[in-house]
Amino acid sequence: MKKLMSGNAAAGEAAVLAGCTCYFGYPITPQNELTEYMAKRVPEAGGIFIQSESEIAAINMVLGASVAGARAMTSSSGPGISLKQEGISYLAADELPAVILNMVRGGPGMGNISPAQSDYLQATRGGGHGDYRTIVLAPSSVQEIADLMPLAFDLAEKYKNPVVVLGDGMLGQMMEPVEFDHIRKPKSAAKDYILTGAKGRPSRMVRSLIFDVKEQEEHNWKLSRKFQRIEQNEVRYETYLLDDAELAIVAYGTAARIAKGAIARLRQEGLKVGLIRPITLWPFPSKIIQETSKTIHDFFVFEMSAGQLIEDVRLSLEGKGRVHFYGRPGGVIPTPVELFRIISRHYYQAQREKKS
Amino acid sequence: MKKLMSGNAAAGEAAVLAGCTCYFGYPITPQNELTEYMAKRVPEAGGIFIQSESEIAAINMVLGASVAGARAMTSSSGPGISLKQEGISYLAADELPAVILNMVRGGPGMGNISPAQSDYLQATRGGGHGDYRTIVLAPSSVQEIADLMPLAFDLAEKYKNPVVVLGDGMLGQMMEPVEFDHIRKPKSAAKDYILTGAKGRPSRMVRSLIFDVKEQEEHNWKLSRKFQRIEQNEVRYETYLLDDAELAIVAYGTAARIAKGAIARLRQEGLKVGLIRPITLWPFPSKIIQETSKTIHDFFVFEMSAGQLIEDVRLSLEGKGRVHFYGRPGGVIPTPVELFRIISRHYYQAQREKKS
Amino acid sequence: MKKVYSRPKSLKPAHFHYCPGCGHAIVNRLLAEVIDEMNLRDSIICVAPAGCGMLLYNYFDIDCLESAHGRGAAVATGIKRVRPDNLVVSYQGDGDLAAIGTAESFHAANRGENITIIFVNNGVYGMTGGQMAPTTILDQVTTTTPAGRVSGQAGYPVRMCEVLAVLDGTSYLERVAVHKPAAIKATKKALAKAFRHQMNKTGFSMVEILSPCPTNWKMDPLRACRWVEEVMSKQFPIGVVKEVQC
Amino acid sequence: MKKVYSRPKSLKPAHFHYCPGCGHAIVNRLLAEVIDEMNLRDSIICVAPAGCGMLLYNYFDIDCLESAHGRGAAVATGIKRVRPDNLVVSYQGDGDLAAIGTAESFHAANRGENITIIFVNNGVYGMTGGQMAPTTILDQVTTTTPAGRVSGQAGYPVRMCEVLAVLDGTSYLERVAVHKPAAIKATKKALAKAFRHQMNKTGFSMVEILSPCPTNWKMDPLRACRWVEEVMSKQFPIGVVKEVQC
Amino acid sequence: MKGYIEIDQERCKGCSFCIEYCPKKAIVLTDKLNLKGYYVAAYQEGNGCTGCAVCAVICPEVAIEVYRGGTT
Amino acid sequence: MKGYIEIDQERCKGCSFCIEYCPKKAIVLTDKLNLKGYYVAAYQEGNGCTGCAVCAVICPEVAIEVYRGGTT
Amino acid sequence: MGYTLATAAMLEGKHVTYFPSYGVEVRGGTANCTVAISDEEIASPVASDPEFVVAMNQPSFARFQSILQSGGLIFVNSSIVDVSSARGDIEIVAVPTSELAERIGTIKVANMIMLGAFVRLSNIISYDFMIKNLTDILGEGKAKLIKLNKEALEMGYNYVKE
Amino acid sequence: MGYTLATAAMLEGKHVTYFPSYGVEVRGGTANCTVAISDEEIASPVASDPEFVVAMNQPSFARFQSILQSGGLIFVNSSIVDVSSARGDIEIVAVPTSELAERIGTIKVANMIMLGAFVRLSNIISYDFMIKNLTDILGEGKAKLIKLNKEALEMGYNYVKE
Ligand SMILES: Cc1ncc(C[n+]2csc(CCOP(=O)(O)OP(=O)(O)O)c2C)c(N)n1
Ligand SMILES: Cc1ncc(C[n+]2csc(CCOP(=O)(O)OP(=O)(O)O)c2C)c(N)n1
Ligand code: SF4
Ligand code: SF4
Ligand code: SF4
Ligand code: SF4
Ligand code: SF4
Ligand code: SF4
Ligand SMILES: [Mg+2]
Ligand SMILES: [Mg+2]
Repeated sequence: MKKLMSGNAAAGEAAVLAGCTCYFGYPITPQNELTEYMAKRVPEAGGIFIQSESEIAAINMVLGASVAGARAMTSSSGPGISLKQEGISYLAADELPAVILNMVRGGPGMGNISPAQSDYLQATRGGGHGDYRTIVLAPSSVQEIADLMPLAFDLAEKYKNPVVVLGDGMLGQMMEPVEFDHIRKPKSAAKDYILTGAKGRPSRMVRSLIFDVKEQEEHNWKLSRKFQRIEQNEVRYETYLLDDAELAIVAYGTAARIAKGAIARLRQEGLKVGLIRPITLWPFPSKIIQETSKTIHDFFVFEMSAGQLIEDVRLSLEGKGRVHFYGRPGGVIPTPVELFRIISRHYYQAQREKKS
Repeated sequence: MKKLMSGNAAAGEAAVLAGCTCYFGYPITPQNELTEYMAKRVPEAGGIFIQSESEIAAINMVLGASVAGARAMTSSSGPGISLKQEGISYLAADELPAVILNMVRGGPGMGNISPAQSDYLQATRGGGHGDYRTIVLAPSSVQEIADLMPLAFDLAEKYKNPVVVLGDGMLGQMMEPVEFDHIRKPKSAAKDYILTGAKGRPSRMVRSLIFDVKEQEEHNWKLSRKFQRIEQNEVRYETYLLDDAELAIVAYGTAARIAKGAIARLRQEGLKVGLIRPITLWPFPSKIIQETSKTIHDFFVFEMSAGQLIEDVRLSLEGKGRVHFYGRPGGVIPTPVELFRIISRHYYQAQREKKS
Repeated sequence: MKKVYSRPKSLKPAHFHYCPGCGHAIVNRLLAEVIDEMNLRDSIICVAPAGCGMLLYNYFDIDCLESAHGRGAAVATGIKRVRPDNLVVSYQGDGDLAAIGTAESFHAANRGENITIIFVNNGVYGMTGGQMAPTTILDQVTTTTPAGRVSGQAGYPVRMCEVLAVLDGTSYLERVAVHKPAAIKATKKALAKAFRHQMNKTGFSMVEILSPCPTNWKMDPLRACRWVEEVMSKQFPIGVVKEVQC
Repeated sequence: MKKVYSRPKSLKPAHFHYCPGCGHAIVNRLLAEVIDEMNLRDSIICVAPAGCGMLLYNYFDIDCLESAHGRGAAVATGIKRVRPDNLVVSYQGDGDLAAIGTAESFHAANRGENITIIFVNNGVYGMTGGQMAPTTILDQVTTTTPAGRVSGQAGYPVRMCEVLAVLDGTSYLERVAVHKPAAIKATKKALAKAFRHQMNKTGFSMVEILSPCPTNWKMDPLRACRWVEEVMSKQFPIGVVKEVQC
Repeated sequence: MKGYIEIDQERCKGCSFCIEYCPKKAIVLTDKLNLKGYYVAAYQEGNGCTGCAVCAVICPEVAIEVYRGGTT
Repeated sequence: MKGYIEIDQERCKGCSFCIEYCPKKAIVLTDKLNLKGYYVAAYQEGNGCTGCAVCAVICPEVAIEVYRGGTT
Repeated sequence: MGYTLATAAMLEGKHVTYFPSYGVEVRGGTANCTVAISDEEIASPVASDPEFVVAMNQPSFARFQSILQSGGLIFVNSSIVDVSSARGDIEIVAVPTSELAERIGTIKVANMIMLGAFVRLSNIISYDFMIKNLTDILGEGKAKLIKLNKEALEMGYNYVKE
Repeated sequence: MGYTLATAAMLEGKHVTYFPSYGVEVRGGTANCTVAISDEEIASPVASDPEFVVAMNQPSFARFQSILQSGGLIFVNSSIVDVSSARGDIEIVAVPTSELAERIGTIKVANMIMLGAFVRLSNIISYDFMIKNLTDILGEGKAKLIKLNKEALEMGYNYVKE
């Protein structure tokens, strides 16, 4: 049965239903509703909620809970996520599962509390130190938040790697009808890497200090083989009205839903525009973009930042096809109408150039 | 007159000679010699040295000193740099000059203390939140460290932006002959943005909270116009034996010097191999790589990581030319001989393919 | 007739954004009065926090820096070391100073930095909507302690003055309040005294101010003031906690 | 003849990496003896720091996690909340616990987490080559205080037990040392007592251990022990600082 | 009259601190909404305001200015 | 003899704590270097070791094992 | 009121988004929210030019009449809102909700009264459906107040009959 | 000793790098360093297969004889190092530096003695140049010890004469 819920609350509810028993977080707008939801919901469900003294403490509590075998998560926004980078690097190095939710706001610095997509590079390139990647999931509706949270925990445990869910202030605070009936608790598979006290088995150590450079290098290659597996198996995306399209918008999250609004109008006017919506920002859906470039020449990157997603689109295209860009950083929520105007301009121009 | 000095000490001496009056840092190998050098040297020179309680405190002390008008710096490695990301984002947002030195070590996580280049993406993509960039300088010898530190401070003040100097454990700890005679104190230009007490002038505020999204967006575009100016004016690189080359190595820092060693051997055997060495990692020298791709088809990316620099090379080439890769993460210091072997293999293969 | 009370000169005309009955507003005004009376407008550099106090740079005609959340003591350290002759003041809330900023506050105090912290203790995270703060009282209901703060889960209210008093670098620590006229007058005196300590380089000074947050306490302004009197000041005793020779 | 002292079973055969006369080595051995005698091998989960103590997971046949520098108390909190029946111990140095880890240590203590911290206070950053620690004594020369620690610049040595004693969440805080046989025996007792406190869920327990670092003190091992006796224990008085009913 | 006050009603947020603490009950809360949407306080002539300034001391919004005394 | 000890000289790092504290002076520092490069301590027969184990209590390297007593 | 409207629309099977006023980090000021109701997917929950505006107090009226699309409807609580300053190209629906509410006996239902009026004139959602499913719409919490709320809805609905 | 050698080479105008042993974060173990001296730029300061090794104690001998290139020279402090386990394809220069040093009266100069021997047999740098510029090489600090050090250098130099 559907409920009208904010993205923040839905994320929390979905996490709990997916077996998340530990939430550690520190308040920051625009994700406070999640922390507050968990303060009530997690203890009800018999789990652990701690409002930590800082974001750094939170990510390290997550690490502790994870190494103890629990499904644990934290959430924050902009500045708070920057503070977690060391901890995320440790989680990746220790090969521990964890889910980190970032309801992105305008930045850099203090910025503001309005929705933005300017933490894309941080999330996809590993804002922390060393060779590692985090899986990055980008929902574009409250329902999709509820759908991706369980997936986030599953992937985190499957690959023993931190997973970032990248939302924004709008997705976090807006309410939409959402239902959770499909979410199942995970069948508890015994984890052979966690610390439980060494009773009846050899003792274990979880660490990322590897003085021997050869060993460390082997560890790095082991990780990067894992990342390659993830790139092969876990790419997710949505395509929308691509078949007959002459221009493909590439956008994720909130920007993608605005793009759909624009496409509706564009189609009314007979402009053949489609959409590629990455759902995993890392691994990035390069293949579909390459595929598409065989039939479509113009790619229109639309994001709520000064230009970050565009790097991955250019890396995917490698010169095949023309990349257009429209960005609105700083917490501005662009309207479908404005996007419609911009795109039609680019569209006709592209047509003219084809002619000549 | 030349002195035999470690890269860490040389960085400190050059900074002091370039007018750096404030050093705030927290110990971490492999950059401790710098902190220790500054503990003695800065007070001697009448400046301020504080061993802060943490890397976070250090970067924020730097921000305070910078807003008060001083040339200030901090240094760290891997995990410590991750912890500074929030502060660096604030420096960029507040448009304050600062120099951050990262003597990179093996990672992720605790990793080890051996030289690595695995913080490239963090440094060049802004590991912090929001739309910003930091200028990134990559020396490849102790002398070049001494040459780039003054430049780092000049660029930081010229563009009112944090500058990262990206070294590694080897550059930090090895000793080489170095001289400082060319370094001049900056002619103190009055700064109209610093806080000195509002005596005899309107009061000033330095802040990055901008609730009005339109204003925040304008601030973001202002910053990105600045970043474009930097991309136009501040690209620095070295080319080595490119003219007749049939294969171009792309490598920076320590990897670049090892590459030169390999090239010497390769040239002896008559293999026409040259080098493009980015000195600014951001702004990245894309132009010269594009130029080169007109005459050279094979680019060999060599870095002491699992593959980070390669992204910028691919972005520069946009499909023109073939990208080869050899990476050694984890603190391994590859030898010229080993690189020589790998490259000759790729070289001959490329030749054969051309034939056929 | 003579004007016996008029708006402090160091305040800009801007209207405060604070909620009705907010202690921050009173503290802002007192700070402005002290700046006027001690002629500090030209020498003071103020560090604003992340918190409801953050917009003070919109209200004060003085040099202001906005700090990252919790780092006020660290940036103030950087400023003061570079400009020892300026009066450097860091204005911070309880979450800012005693949660995320614990280490920075603690070590600036331990170094005996010649800075003054104005510590507005309202027992909650005001700006973010009323979550628990380190200073939240046991059983107090907040948005993150819906059943009241339970020590076993969420710990105990922290008395920062008493903690920092253990450190040799602190020179003046007093706890005051702004819930009634008498307390307000005492608060103003404490601010002036703290500034004198800084001018005499006696070390780290802090004035902790118990301050109503009617909005997040879900009380009308007058009830909030009564709560400060009857409940909060029991947990956080008013008075000088530490003072060295000035 | 009967063997009256043999190597603790909970120690692996590996040789210690510690320098000659290092207090860490003695603390490691005492911890192993207590683990054996209290039969904790199956239930203990130990958190190793960044610091010279970090490699203890190479020496102990128990479950160990390596923490990021300073975050021991936070990760231990995460572990203990998930596994309340395990004995969770965080082993930390003075830089780790009292500098970068200040906030995590402070708030774990204030929450009254049922964890035990073994706090090895050797007055310097050992692992990174002897820089100043928060616990470095005034005038003590380190690589970052070449002229000795000067309070005006670098602050004062921090007495962590006394600071944490102010917090209501702490249940047992004792300062001991490992520079002579008698002190070593007392240290062993203190560790056992702290573990009993944790088992009885009385709250946060910490044993601060004054520990020689001959290498960075630039002293031979015996002189280092004398320095603990004559200088260090004056600044950091030995004894129980706080204990609640167990 | 000994004194009087002026209230900047656009600054007033109706917290009624001044009303509570005025020894002369010379301030009242009105049902007038200002632009911010608050019911504002108003000075009450003739209750014998002494110009003691207690109201100004407690007013969070610095909305009150106080006048006192005879011919100075 | 009341007791005796065995020193694992490859563990010993020559800190000489045991030598300092042995009430019977039954341990001496030798000029023998072990593989780690330390001059190691050695047990001295016939100084009347009592098996008091003080040496073991202070040995940082857990290099000493102690034996004591008659026929138990 | 916005939440109730959105819930009603949801239960009626429409696409709906509810967007609260931003500014948890800004104190003071008045609250507001945006409700989007449609038969297709909703691209953006923020409205640059809404068809309808409901203003329960003066500041909201001042702020939001300006973004209303011309020809749009603005519902105002005429008990406390002075509409003299209104734009010419918009239609004003004045409902003295405060007074009406006092008649029922509690100011709390002012919103429901306005909602009743809104539902009638906007006809985005069905009034009958709303009345029928009021319990689900308001949720267990308010169950006991059903009668009261129904009364309020009707009052508003009827007030704008003619 | 490595530092002195590197300084000498630098003053002689050669390219030189000095790389200290890693492991500030690992306690115990013995110190070591790598010196590269060349007429061209030096690519890497680490030596995978050095031409010369100097081992002042047993552990260093054990560890570094293995990486010495075959035909290479290994200088050992024969006073304390047992070379019985040496590889067959390398040449051993045994200098009883400890004993020699004691003759001069201080163990401190053992390194200088070894350096004298090294300079002679390696002939990478000029002995005469070194003697001439000893003050600059050692730096003000050690100025007063010049005589002593010179003596030590000579002793080592002559010890390996034949
Ligand atoms: C790193 C970081 N984390 C969190 C926040 C969000 N935030 C802003 S203010 C604040 C706390 C405000 O509480 P307090 O310090 O008590 O000040 P008050 O508003 O109560 O006066 C928080 C958590 C932030 N801006 N930056
Ligand atoms: C974030 C971070 N900063 C710095 C370091 C480097 N580091 C490792 S251990 C250590 C301090 C060691 O001192 P202490 O905690 O006193 O332990 P000790 O070695 O003295 O026992 C430091 C600064 C690190 N590993 N991570
Ligand atoms: S929320 Fe509380 S602290 Fe913040 S302005 Fe309102 S009353 Fe003041
Ligand atoms: S450096 Fe000090 S603390 Fe570290 S192992 Fe050596 S003696 Fe022990
Ligand atoms: S000045 Fe005194 S008497 Fe007059 S209104 Fe204010 S409080 Fe009342
Ligand atoms: S105290 Fe100030 S704000 Fe409060 S009611 Fe009186 S005048 Fe208005
Ligand atoms: S057991 Fe006692 S007597 Fe025997 S060697 Fe050890 S310390 Fe000396
Ligand atoms: S105490 Fe242990 S390590 Fe030290 S000398 Fe004696 S045996 Fe050797
Ligand atoms: Mg507060
Ligand atoms: Mg220490």
